[in-house]
Amino acid sequence: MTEAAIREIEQFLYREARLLDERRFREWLDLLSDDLRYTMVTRANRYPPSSKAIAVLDPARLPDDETAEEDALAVLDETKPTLAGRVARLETGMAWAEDPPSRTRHFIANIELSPGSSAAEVAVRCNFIVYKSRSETEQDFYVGARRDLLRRVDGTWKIARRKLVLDQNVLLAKNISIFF
Amino acid sequence: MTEAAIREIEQFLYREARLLDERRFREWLDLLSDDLRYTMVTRANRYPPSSKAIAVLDPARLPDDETAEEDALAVLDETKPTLAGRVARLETGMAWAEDPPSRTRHFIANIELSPGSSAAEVAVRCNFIVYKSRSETEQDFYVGARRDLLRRVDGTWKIARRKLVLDQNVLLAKNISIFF
Amino acid sequence: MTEAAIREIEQFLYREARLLDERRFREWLDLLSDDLRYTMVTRANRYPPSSKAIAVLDPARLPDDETAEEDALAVLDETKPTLAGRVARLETGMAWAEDPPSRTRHFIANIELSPGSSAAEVAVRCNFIVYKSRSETEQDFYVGARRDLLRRVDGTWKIARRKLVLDQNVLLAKNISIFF
Amino acid sequence: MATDVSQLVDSEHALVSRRIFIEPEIYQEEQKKIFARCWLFLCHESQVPEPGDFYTTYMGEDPVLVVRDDHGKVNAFLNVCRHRGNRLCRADSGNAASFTCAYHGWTYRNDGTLTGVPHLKNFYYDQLDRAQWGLMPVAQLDSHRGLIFATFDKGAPPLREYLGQMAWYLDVFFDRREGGVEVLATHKWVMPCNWKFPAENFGGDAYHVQWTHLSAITTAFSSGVTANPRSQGSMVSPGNGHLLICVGPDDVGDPPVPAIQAYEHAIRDEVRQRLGPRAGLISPIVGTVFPHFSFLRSTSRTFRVWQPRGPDKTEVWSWVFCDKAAPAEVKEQVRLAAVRGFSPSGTFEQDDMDNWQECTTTCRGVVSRQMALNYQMGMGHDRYDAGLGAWASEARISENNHRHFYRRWAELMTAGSWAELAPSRAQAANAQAANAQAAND
Amino acid sequence: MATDVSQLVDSEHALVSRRIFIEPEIYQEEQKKIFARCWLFLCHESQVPEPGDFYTTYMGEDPVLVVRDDHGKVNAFLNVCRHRGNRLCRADSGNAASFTCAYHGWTYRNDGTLTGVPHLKNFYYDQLDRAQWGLMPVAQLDSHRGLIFATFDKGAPPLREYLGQMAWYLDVFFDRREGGVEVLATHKWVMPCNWKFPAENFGGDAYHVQWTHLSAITTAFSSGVTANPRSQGSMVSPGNGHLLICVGPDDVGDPPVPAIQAYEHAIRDEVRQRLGPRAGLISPIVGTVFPHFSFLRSTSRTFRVWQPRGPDKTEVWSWVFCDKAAPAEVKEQVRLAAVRGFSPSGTFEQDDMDNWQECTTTCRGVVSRQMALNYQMGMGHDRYDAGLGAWASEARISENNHRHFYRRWAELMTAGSWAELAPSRAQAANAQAANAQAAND
Amino acid sequence: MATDVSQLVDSEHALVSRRIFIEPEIYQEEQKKIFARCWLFLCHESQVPEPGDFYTTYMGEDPVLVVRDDHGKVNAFLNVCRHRGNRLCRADSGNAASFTCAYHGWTYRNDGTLTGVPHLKNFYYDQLDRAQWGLMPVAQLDSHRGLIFATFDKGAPPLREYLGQMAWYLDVFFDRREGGVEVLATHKWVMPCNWKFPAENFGGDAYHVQWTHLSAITTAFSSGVTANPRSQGSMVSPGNGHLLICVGPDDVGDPPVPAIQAYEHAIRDEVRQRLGPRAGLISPIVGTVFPHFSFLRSTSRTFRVWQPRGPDKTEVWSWVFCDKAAPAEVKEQVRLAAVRGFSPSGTFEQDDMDNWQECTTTCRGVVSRQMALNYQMGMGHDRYDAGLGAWASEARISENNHRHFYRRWAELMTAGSWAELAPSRAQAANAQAANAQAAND
Ligand code: FES
Ligand code: FES
Ligand code: FES
Ligand SMILES: [Fe+3]
Ligand SMILES: [Fe+3]
Ligand SMILES: [Fe+3]
Repeated sequence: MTEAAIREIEQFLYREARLLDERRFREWLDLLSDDLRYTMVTRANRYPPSSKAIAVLDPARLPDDETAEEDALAVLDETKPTLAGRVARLETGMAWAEDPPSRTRHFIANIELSPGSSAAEVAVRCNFIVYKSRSETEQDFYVGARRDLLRRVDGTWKIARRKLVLDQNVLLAKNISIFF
Repeated sequence: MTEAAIREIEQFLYREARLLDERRFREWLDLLSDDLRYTMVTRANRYPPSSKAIAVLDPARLPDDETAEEDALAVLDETKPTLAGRVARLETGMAWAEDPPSRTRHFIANIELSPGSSAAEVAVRCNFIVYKSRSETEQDFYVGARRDLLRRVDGTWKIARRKLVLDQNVLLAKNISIFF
Repeated sequence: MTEAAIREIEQFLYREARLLDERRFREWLDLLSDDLRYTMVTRANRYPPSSKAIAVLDPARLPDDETAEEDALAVLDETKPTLAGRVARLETGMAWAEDPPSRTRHFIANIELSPGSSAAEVAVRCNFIVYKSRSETEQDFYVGARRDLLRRVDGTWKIARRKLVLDQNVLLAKNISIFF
Repeated sequence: MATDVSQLVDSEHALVSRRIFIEPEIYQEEQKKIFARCWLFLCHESQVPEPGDFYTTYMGEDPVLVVRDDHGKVNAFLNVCRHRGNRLCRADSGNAASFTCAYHGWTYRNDGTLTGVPHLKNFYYDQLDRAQWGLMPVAQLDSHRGLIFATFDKGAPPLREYLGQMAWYLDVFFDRREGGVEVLATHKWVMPCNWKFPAENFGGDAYHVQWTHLSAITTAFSSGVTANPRSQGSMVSPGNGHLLICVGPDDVGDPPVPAIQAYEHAIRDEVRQRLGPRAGLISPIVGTVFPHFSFLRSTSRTFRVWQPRGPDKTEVWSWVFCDKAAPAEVKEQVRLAAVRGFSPSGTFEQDDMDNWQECTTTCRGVVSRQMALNYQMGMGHDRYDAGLGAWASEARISENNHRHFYRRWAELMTAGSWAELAPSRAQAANAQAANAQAAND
Repeated sequence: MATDVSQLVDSEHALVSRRIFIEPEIYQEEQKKIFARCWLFLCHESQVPEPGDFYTTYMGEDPVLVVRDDHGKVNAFLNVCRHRGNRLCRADSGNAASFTCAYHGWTYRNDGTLTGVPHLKNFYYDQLDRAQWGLMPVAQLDSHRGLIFATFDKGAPPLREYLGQMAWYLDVFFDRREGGVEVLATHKWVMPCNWKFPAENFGGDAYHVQWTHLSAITTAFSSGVTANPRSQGSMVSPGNGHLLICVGPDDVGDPPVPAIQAYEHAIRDEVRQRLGPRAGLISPIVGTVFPHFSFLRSTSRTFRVWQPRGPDKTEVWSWVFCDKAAPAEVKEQVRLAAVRGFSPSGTFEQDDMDNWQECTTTCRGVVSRQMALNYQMGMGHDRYDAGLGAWASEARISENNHRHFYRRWAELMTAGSWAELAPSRAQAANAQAANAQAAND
Repeated sequence: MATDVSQLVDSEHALVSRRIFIEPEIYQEEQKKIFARCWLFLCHESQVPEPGDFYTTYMGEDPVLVVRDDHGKVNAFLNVCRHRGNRLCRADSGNAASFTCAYHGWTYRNDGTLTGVPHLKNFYYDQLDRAQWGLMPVAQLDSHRGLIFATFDKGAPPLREYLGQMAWYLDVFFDRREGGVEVLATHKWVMPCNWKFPAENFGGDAYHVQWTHLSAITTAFSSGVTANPRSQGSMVSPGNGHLLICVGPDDVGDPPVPAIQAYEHAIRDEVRQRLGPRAGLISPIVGTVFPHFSFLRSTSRTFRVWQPRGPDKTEVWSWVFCDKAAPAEVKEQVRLAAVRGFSPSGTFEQDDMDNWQECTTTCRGVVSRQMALNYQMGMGHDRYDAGLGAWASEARISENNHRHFYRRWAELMTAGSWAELAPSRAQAANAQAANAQAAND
């Protein structure tokens, strides 16, 4: 990919992150393509095939790899309509986990681009740290990797697929009341 | 803004951050414009107008927005002379909170540029994580957003305004003995 | 350094980081030059010469600076062969501290370039955060600065020197079972 | 423990001391008197279907390894090497013929037998009796409708007796179709609250739905059946501290997803048939098996354990389930409804967690801690219902289940053993008979 | 508690055991005997000026809601829902006619009355007496010069009696001009230290200024009045554990900011006039109302509460204040002086925190913990001064205030109730009279 | 403490209760009965070679300042200001004539004397006796072969008596060549485990090497001598809880680095000569001086203290050492072998830490905690060996050292003082004599 492409995508992602931190959720929804799938998975503790900690009884029972079981570990599995529903819920004034609202800060790092399946698409990898502060002294760090598929629609970028991998087994935060 | 402008500013900010991490405070002071205002605010917990957690009695008593009360939440409100005073204090050998010195590491992320009010100025947004390690086992993460106004003076950039928002209500670190 | 150079190096470093996070250690080893020296040091608590906390008895006993004692504080001091040995150990299926494997995420930030000692070399500074999650609820943040010397060999970059400074005195993680 | 627990639950006035939600000494006592004694849920059989399949979990704070042996028998052991106490198995799940401890290499077969001790002959002089040093099994293990439970207490009554009338209610969730259910997904996370708040909530708190979850209901994440003023139902306590929230047999509490609702409609008669006449009286939608196994059928379909981790910390281990016989598309929709409704990101669950956290943290104040909590809703308005095999509230919303829960909690905390509890169970049976009599009159 | 607290403070030799700064049992006992008993500062009236205005804070570790009702009366309640103990109000401050609990929707009016209980009729059968279940008010609430205090103990003496001679000293800070003061800014942060270290420091530690703060003084962040060898003054204890650091009436302790010093010069006569003749004898600049409300006039103008959060953790809740009648420019300079001097970034405060932290953490060692702390400076060189209405040190720097603080602490920790304390207060009064007599001779 | 410690170690059956690895009360008692009583390692003389050189460390959780005074004498003091308990010196090491406390500026000379008290005359009225308020020294300090030890207990036996027969074994590590050793590097890190697991491991756990470290051995990070079936050796306990893992005199346990092995070969005869005939009998390679000073010669060369930080937390303070007389290249290779083998990144050490952590955390469960640990390997197969001056196992691998360790631990935990321990030490001596007699027969 060209320099300019990386820079353009980078600025798009920074602005997107800022919309979330500024709680401009309706503007954020506008960046999502109508066919979006948006997932976040946690990660399993499994012995790799090489491990000598166990003697496997039935090799057929070994999962191919961690990602084979993604659905079973998804903590977010959303579409644009369900995300819009979450935004609407936040607007009711009764979404208690966000009232008063939490404070988030999104860090988008290690951005790498690769071509998408069509000229209008680009695949983007990045790592993320999302800091959340709430109430008087609560804080959480959500850390992981993200793979986006961006699509150029009418001269602007839309997010067509977002897959987040959260690098935890037991989620250490009490909830996921924010967007990534 | 052009690619080149972002890259130039980015490198300026990285170098600035490094001067702080290397405790080259006098060189850092040289990057500040004489009319600098430098602030850091913490954040309040307030019910938004939409909240159903309370029934407001007197709507006139609602703050316009969080930033309306910034002065009341500032934990740093400095000028170039007061920052120079802080540096001088560190040099006395009697600034106990920094003796032995703490170890800092500044992360400058999500840099976005927008034009300033004149051609010589540029407004820069970024997010920051500042890690502080001290003594044997103390550590703190200071996380938030920053808005800078940079001004080109005699061919070099100077920081004319810096406003830091620290994403905490009760500051979880025991002090702010470092620069941002 | 030119824009393009920074971008090229940046993408090289992001890809390198990703190889580590994806546990593609053999591919990672391929990025190392045969004469690599790879070190990580922790940091001492020392009174600076200006400190009034003590009256020095024998000025000759003062260390020149913290880096003068680097070897004495190194927690990693590796060559390409020893790193390859570490990778081989991980492959035995009996490296218990990594079985099941930990989850890492490398953040490479504040990248600055300067010329190396030859045209084929470039010196690169960056800051790093490496997040490690393991087992059910363990997590650690490794934070510090890194100085790399990259060398262009047969059209690709190789890492010829890597020096990591970890910003802690007592290492707060129980071990260093990962790569940086 | 110096604390006199009997004073902390005032059943007569339905007041409960807040000390039981925060004091470390009471928490430690709970570990011994509740968690080391009761039948605790381990996992579902569909999670260990084949020989060698294992699953690691906890009973209280004790790590436990559930594993199906070569002969197909499911066993559960302390997941602790008998030599120096190392954690034996560090994976969430998998398949193994044997497990080797990472410290000195003792090896245990998947039936718990200690099969390998390096240098047994030359350094142990063959004087270590391996038969004595196999993995420590739980005292009793049994399953009901695929739900595997175990207890550390040999003196505990058998599982069927422990469940009592609760068995039928579990069938409604886990055995309403041939083949029972299977697990579709797993969610684990940490909540900064005492474990009893979620346990009581799932067991009987229909009351909070209309306010805590109003935002999710109005934005169509749920049909909000218990918040619907036209719905029927009752808070039902089948005994031994087990609890259920029930709606009327014709109330619809399924997730508001067309595919799921169509499926439910299609299987309705089959299910009624299988569950028998009681299904025409009542429809349980949420519940808790004492002490900390809860399950949910409306809005989302999950069952979960509230793993205690200290007085103010709980890990939720939650699993999404579905009828095994359901079509794939329904299973996928059930999984999605759970992710979106009851999971760390659940539009329902996240607000619950915030409340339970604040119910717990405010107990830190020494004055607040003296303030008893109010569990008085519907006092005097519940009765034993023979048709339901349970005490039931007159109204569709009540706190009578909470009262049963804390009465049971207090009984266990003050009893020295299951044998000592027996009389009180007998009394309960008598009361039950008397009530049943009255109900029949 | 098994610990015999009376042995921990040796008043005769001015030695204090380090155990009281680190042991969890003693901390818990403090919560009951000190914080659940004494008058504690809540907030300033300028923070809740209008009907409906509320402010949330803590008394010890108990969350408290201060709110001005529709009729203008300020009340304070446990910020805890009476139903299941949820934290009622989660905002720092605001304005409300009523508060609704997020869990089940119980609603309380801003005077604490429980006004709304969903389904009171159909599910509570109108058997819940709402009058019994309003928010739990503090036992007593009163204010002095805009400073709102409350106590959880009905048996505590009235606020004026509790403050006693301290009242005039508070006036010097908070009522020296018509209109009193107003709050300009708020700073909250966490310190890893025991709360008593900052409380004793603000109450009587003029001694540390010349060394801890020398860096800030030499770089012009303060006039460093107490470090100035030409200054006058005395450590003053007006009784009941309250403490003040005072300089001479003509010493200047104001921040080294021209606008502030000009202002001080301009109002000097007016203030002297208002404060009366004692202002000609002494000028208090820092102090502590027992146990944990401190205030400061020199260098910066802040008052703060050292919120206890465990034996080795304290939250500072600090507010910047200024005469209401001061011009805007002076207010802004006062705010800036506080941010720069006494705040988490304060050039003074940051060095204090480092010391208090290390005073606390070194108590962890079992041997270090046996080492008594030395509070002997100026022993035998203080006397009751009738003009000051207080015990006062001869020298301008002394540790007599510390001794008064820990004597009071020990009295409260050993007394079963305020009634038991009464005799010792009577004795104090007698001693005071005797001393006064002696002073007049 | 209510806990009856004597029941926790069953020496007859070689079973140890897991409670001693997790319960806070037992940990606190250990601080008093073990750490405030035993001789504890401070640092090596090469770390404070010149007048004024200081080094800060801990004895248990007590911060300690080791400093060589102007006259060259090494002293050790609580690193705590006598005034208000502030931590005096905050650097890891350095050189100082005097130390000034950051709080009020009290100044102590490097021999502990309180030399400066600001305003001693005008504010203390010269009534503070500075001689009484110098830094608090340890009760006894002594060194052996450059290893500086101290104890807080005046009643403790002298260091040489405390070490007893262990002295020679220390010589093998620290005095095998003229000039002794010097420190090359320092590593400090936190382990989430109880301190006794590493202490027992270094003292006698040759058994784990063949499995825990097999990955490092097969990838050539070590010669893995104890895992080599052809090696000789014995687990050796010279008394008082001190422990050693020994190989045969001709086994090679050096790091697999040519420069080091060549060096070892070159000095072999010189070393044998210096160490005397016992070096022809046995070759100690790892060991622990009771309670928590361990050292290692094979694979890597480090000595370390397992600083206790709570029942489930330990800080490792580890130092790399080498013969002072070794060539620079050998020193560098020794440093590298330690970084790569035994350090936070050590290819050996990291797997140990994982095991010790899991041995500790599984103790949290109340049922697991009741399960006694097994220390039975080689019971009845060890004897007192006069040539070695120690109890020794017949086989080259055994758990007899562990048994000595916990027996000693239990003796100290139950004895009221060193005087009370004396008889048991006498008995030990008698037993030793008797055994020696038997060995000679
Ligand atoms: S601890 Fe498991 S084999 Fe030793
Ligand atoms: S807890 Fe407040 S309404 Fe139930
Ligand atoms: S605490 Fe050290 S001088 Fe006061
Ligand atoms: Fe709920
Ligand atoms: Fe101060
Ligand atoms: Fe080992």
